[in-house]
Amino acid sequence: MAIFMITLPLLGAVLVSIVGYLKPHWLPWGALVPLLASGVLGCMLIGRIPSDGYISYHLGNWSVPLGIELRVDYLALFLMLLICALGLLALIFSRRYIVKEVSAGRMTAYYVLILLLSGGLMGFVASGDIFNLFVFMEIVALSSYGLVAISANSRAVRAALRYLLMGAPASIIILLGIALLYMATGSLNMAELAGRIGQSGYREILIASFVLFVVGFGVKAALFPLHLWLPDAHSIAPSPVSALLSGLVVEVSIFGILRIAYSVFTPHVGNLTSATSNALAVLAAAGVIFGGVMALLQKDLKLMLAYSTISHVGYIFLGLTAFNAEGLTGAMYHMLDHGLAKACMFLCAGSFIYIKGFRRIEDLKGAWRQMPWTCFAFGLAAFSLVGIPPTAGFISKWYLILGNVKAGNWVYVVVLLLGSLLGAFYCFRILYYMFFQPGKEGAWTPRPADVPPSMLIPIWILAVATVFFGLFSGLVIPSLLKAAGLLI
Amino acid sequence: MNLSHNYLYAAAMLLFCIGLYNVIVRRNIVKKLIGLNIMETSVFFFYISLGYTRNGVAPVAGAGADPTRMVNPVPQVLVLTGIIVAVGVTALALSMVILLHRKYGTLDTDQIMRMARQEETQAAREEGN
Amino acid sequence: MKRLLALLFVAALAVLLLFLVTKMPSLGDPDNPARQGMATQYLERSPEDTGAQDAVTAVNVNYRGYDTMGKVGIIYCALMGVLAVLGREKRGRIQARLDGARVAPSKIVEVMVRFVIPFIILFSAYVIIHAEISPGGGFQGGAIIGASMIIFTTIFGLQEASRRMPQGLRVPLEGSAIMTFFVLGVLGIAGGGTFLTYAWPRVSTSIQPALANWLSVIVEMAIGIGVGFALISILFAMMREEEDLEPVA
Amino acid sequence: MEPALNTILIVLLVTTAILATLSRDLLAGVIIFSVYGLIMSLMWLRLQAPDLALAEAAMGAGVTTVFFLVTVFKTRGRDQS
Repeated sequence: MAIFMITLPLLGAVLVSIVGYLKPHWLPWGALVPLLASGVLGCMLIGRIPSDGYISYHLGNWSVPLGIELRVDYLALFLMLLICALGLLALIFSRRYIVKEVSAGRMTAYYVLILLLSGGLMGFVASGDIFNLFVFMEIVALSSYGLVAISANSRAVRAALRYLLMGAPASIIILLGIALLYMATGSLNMAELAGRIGQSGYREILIASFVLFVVGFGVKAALFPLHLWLPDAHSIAPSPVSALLSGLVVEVSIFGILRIAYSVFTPHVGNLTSATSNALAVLAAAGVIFGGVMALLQKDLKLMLAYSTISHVGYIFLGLTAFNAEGLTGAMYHMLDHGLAKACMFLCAGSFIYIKGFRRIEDLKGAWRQMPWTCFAFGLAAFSLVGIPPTAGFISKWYLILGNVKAGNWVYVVVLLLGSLLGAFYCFRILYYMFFQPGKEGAWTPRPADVPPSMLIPIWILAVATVFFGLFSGLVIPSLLKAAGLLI
Repeated sequence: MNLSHNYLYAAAMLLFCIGLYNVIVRRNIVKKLIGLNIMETSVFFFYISLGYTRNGVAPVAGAGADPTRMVNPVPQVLVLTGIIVAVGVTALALSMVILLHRKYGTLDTDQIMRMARQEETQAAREEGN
Repeated sequence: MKRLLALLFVAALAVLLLFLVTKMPSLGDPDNPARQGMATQYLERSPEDTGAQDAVTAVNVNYRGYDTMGKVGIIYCALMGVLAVLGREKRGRIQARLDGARVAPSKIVEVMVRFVIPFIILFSAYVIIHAEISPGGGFQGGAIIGASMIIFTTIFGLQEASRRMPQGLRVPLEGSAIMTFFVLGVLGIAGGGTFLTYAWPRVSTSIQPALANWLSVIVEMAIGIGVGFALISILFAMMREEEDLEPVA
Repeated sequence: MEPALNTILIVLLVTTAILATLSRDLLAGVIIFSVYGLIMSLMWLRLQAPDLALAEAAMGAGVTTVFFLVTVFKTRGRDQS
């Protein structure tokens, strides 16, 4: 069933391109169908995964070293459902919004690329074969390059080209890492690799391969010194695309590192990974602070959100490098929380662009008079991003800090708290502008004239979800803790 | 010594570095992309030499070839993927280059950045008014 | 300055990598870890398992068919990315010329191209269909199909080429490979296996291997067509003159 | 496999890789790059990978070069005018 979750969006992409040729105005509806179908399949999968393990699916009925294996555990399923949900909401939001930024001749490509992106992300997450991981990573990468460039003005294409010129070498580096891993072990299946790495005599090659993986995925996930492409790409892309890139693509790249670090180079292999993980933690901490400070300095709303993504990537990495179940759970839950909250905020930014056509933070003064619904949703998401108690952000940060306390990394605990403080500064500044500052004369109509419901509903679903997952974290956390405990 | 024995690996790594240098240093985008392709082919070269066996034959059965003498087919399959990726990325990047050239009339990254900065300051000034 | 820094960085990297090379298993040794394990199994089993003499094709289409589906997806993604940047042409013929590279084709060239193209397509068909026995396969054949059309386009111009291959033809064919993979995957499940088992429901097990062989030939053909047409569409989009497809905002 | 021939091919590869981006003329660079691809495919043929030699000759050296050439021609015409 997991296989259909992955292949239905891919098939759907092809069918949607034909629909786009024959009946262009069916596009927004047609694109929903495959993602809806795979979402339903994902929900049906929830009960079927044994709580202490994973579903393994052998493609083409070939046994493990010969064929490719899909491996869906709770961590993967959790992310796959998040991908379906965010993809669907972004598509619903796009129907009215996207005509503002994308011309008619590119509309088919837009919907097809979103479907390919979601399919690729799900394939990436579910894969149990390290080369298959690479193949789906490339689908994700190529479709995100295309999506960044889709508005086809000079800024967008510049950002996309920059993204490509950093992303493509990163892919090559990962390919080289796979080559070294294969050279030292002679296998491509993750479970088999984990067994063989312990016995392999080629230590230097294994270390080099791990470093290459971290560098490659680090570029894709915008780890601190490798983040240069992110601010432009995430702020210039159309808002639903920014939501997907910030909320999913970056997270899933981190999940790639998680898979490599925990499932392939298991922590049991000894101090093979400890040196690199220490370095990683330092970079992540630097990223938290750097992203926060830069976000504070921005004047452009979407640029600020993009820098805040860099900061939150740092959080998730700090959870991974704690090397215990709490830290890992915190990281996974923070992926969920950041995905929902950041997507919501980017969609809100899209609403401001849709109504007013601007994106500077200063212009938001007094915005709540005209757009109360958007502003309140933005506020909820901002609370979650900062980590105010009833929201999901609080829970995830709690676990992140707990994990780091358990690991004895007090420095990183301080960094996490400092990052939250910075987050509070840059989020509440906007909220202050929105709610408590008088707007310029005539900038806003005194009576509410918000965006149409097809755009408000996705925003509010996301905003409510951040609160929901904060109040009812018991639904997800135990299974995450269990799955994380298995990996450690 | 091992380095001279593994000379194919060494050559692949050397080509990788040449490609990387070109990607970093060249200002012309097309040259950057040529460097990117050199990097990619060097990694493929590495894969294939890693699959080679001494006195090996191509992994095609029939004509009584001996499976124990054949070279490793797995890296070859993986490289096929890599070639596809290389073509795809190059096509996408070149289409972006064409579009950028339409807007700016140059392929030089520094010039493009300069013109872009001018554009932005102008836009900011207009917004200020 | 920047050059010098980059040179130093790359030189340091080169030294590191060359150091790594000295630690690698020696080249061409049959006892390397990479040569053990699944590689030997593939080589020994593939003729019986898949009926393909060429182990590369066997692994590509059969054992790791899911990867190949991903590859087709990558090419499709690249095509859609190009269309996202440059925009799909309006329906009908495409008006275009290559700036500064206009060569007036002589009669001889035209006749020769007309004469050669069928043979190129024949060769690509050979590369695709004969992939089970000899080197070749869908991707290579697809590239050759693309190359033949590229020759046609450069000589006769984009307008003529887009008349021969209208958008309505290309749109479904670009995605044909993914669709074929999906259909065969579902067939595999119906035939008692898992996704992408090459099987047909309700046939006797004795003819199942031969059937699997035929189905993988069909897959190769679909890959060839899909890749070929995707490359052609990319080329058309790149050669086309600009249209005013600026976005609204 | 005679290492001598391989060494010659490697020297050619490195030379073409360096030359490809050195020349001012983009067209020359692209052509040198396609020569690089063809030498690479020859090298792979010698390493007993005929499938890939075919793929590299068709995709890497063929189709990629055509894409490069289209770009170079399209961008060159504008610079002069």
